[in-house]
Amino acid sequence: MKYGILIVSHVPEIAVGVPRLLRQVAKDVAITSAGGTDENEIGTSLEKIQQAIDQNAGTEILAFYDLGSARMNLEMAAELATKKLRIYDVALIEGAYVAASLLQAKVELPTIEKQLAPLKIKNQD
Amino acid sequence: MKYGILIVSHVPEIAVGVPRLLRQVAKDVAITSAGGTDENEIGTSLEKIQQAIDQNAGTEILAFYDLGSARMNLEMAAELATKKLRIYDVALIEGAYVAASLLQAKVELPTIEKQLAPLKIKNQD
Amino acid sequence: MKLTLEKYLNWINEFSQQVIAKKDYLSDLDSKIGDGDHGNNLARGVTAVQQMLTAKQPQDLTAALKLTAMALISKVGGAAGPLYGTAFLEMAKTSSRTTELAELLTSATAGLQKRGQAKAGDKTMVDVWLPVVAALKNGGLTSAVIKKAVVSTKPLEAKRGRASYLGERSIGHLDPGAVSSGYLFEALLTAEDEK
Amino acid sequence: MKLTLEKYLNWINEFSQQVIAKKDYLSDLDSKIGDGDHGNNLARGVTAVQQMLTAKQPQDLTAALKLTAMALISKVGGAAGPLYGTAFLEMAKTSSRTTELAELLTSATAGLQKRGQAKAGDKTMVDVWLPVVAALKNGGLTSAVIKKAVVSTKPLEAKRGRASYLGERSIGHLDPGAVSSGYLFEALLTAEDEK
Ligand SMILES: Nc1ncnc2c1ncn2[C@@H]1O[C@H](COP(=O)(O)OP(=O)(O)O)[C@@H](O)[C@H]1O
Ligand SMILES: Nc1ncnc2c1ncn2[C@@H]1O[C@H](COP(=O)(O)OP(=O)(O)O)[C@@H](O)[C@H]1O
Ligand SMILES: [Mg+2]
Ligand SMILES: [Mg+2]
Ligand SMILES: [Mg+2]
Ligand SMILES: [Mg+2]
Repeated sequence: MKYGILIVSHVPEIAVGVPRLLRQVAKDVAITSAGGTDENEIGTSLEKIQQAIDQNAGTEILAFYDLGSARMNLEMAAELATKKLRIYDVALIEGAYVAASLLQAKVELPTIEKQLAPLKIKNQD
Repeated sequence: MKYGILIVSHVPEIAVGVPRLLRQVAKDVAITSAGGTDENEIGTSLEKIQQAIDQNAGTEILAFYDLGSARMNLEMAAELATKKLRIYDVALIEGAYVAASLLQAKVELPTIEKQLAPLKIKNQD
Repeated sequence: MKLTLEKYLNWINEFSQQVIAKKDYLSDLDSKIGDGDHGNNLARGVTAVQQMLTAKQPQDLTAALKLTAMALISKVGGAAGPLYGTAFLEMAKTSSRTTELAELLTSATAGLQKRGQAKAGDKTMVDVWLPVVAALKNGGLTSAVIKKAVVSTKPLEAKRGRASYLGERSIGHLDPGAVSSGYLFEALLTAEDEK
Repeated sequence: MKLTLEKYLNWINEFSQQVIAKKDYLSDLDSKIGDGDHGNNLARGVTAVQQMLTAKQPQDLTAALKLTAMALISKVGGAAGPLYGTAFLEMAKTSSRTTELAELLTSATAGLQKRGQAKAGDKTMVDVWLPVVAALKNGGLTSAVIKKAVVSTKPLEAKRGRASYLGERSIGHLDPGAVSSGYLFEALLTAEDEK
């Protein structure tokens, strides 16, 4: 499979819940997630992110995150990973939902990115 | 307490996780949530929403939701409730996070709404 | 046509049977452009409606419509819950003023549109309710009118509901809520015929 | 000044002690304009750094810097992890070319800014790193320079990190990452004095 989806959240429960929402509309899309610190506290863990990348059946990863520090860990993971990561500064749940629905419908990436554009709400300026 | 925050999601885990994220920055703000159907499947439940409104210590509720059908159930709940509900068509996690941080900092509602405005990504046109 | 309690109960029974018979088909339609639960949602809803009506034995049309609305609102779990629920609730309200079917369904459609903000052509159940109401007002609701309305959703691009996330990819599929609304109005015709 | 392995170990030990001593204060600062974990995050980080350095006994500066970076990146859990981690990683990279402290910290600051996209005046740790590097280049890093940089974050409105969500309400509070960075550079001065 070419594209997979990665969800990175500060909270373990969000990292479990968002994939549940997505799988309902995208049963054939590879979706993995990383949530919370190594101790399952609020935060993110580079190691968990790396595992979620490795476990994802996609060879190119569309990544979605909640808060800025998750983005920084995602970037570190991207620099260390062999797979290509694309990080989207869009609303986490809503953006990932759109991407998953469209991947399931076999829509091409440029079109997906066009539909994600209005959902960009982070990392401005 | 005047304002409380209500999170409505299609997924029970998201409804547990988002308040965890918010409470970390807003320990004095009333936050309740409703997630999933009565059977804890993906969907929303008017009854769960009504309970979350009743249990919220706020007398006026700022409500955040994930997908459109959650908004419709929120509206029904608003019509049936005695408390005033304000429904925000913003990114769920990010919008609720901003509102919670600002309520904790005792910022006035008009200012909060101004900061929420750029996060509006739903129910357009 | 005036709606009576008896006619209404026949109508809603017929609709319930249809929904249960077509449950998998409706969910299949929904899996193409949504989350694949519309049939299951509605089947849960109409089952609750039947239980409610049997348990409460409503003595007038208004009570029966209101019970239907409440059962749908609390049991469907998807967008169809507040949508159909609001439609029946508006019919209940209007039924204390008039029992003229065209008027009841006019209120219902207005409620639907207020709840979901969908306009004609947005590829939703509204695309069935609007032409049905128009036909009723002209005294000419037929199976052909209903079928045409349902099929009209196929080439449309969804602007409301989950299917709208698919943008152009929603084109070429029937809207599941339009199909179930088609069953509702076919059930009305069947119930009338039986009388 | 050239950085040596020995000087570096003294420096990082001194910093670790300071962070652990000021853990609660740092978290209190963070609870005003963030999520209240900066002290706990960094304390976890420097504890891991100490364990790593003791376990691995690095034989050169580059290895020591790299181990520090890795421990911070994997154990901090908040924004400070990738930020301090990237800073030390950039120092490690540059240290194979030069051990001139001003150059190492120039690379570190560039890494910080690349990672976090913060500019001068955004009320972040960058507001301490930039003037410290400038002072070092002029051979004049003093405690006064550091304190002034840390205090300069107080009147600023945060533009990056969690504090930025507070908008104007972030004004009037010290930035916790700036304060911890202040400890880092005070520790450098202390380590130099001891030598
Ligand atoms: N905003 C809306 N306005 C009108 N009808 C809508 C709207 N959103 C969804 N629908 C209708 O609801 C149907 C889907 O119902 P269902 O599958 O039960 O809900 P969900 O999408 O929450 O799973 C759609 O096919 C459409 O006809
Ligand atoms: N984008 C950024 N660029 C530079 N520094 C940042 C950025 N985001 C946060 N910081 C720094 O990190 C500090 C907060 O660290 P910490 O509390 O560990 O992270 P978190 O906010 O994830 O809980 C802030 O005080 C600020 O100095
Ligand atoms: Mg559905
Ligand atoms: Mg559904
Ligand atoms: Mg913090
Ligand atoms: Mg944190």
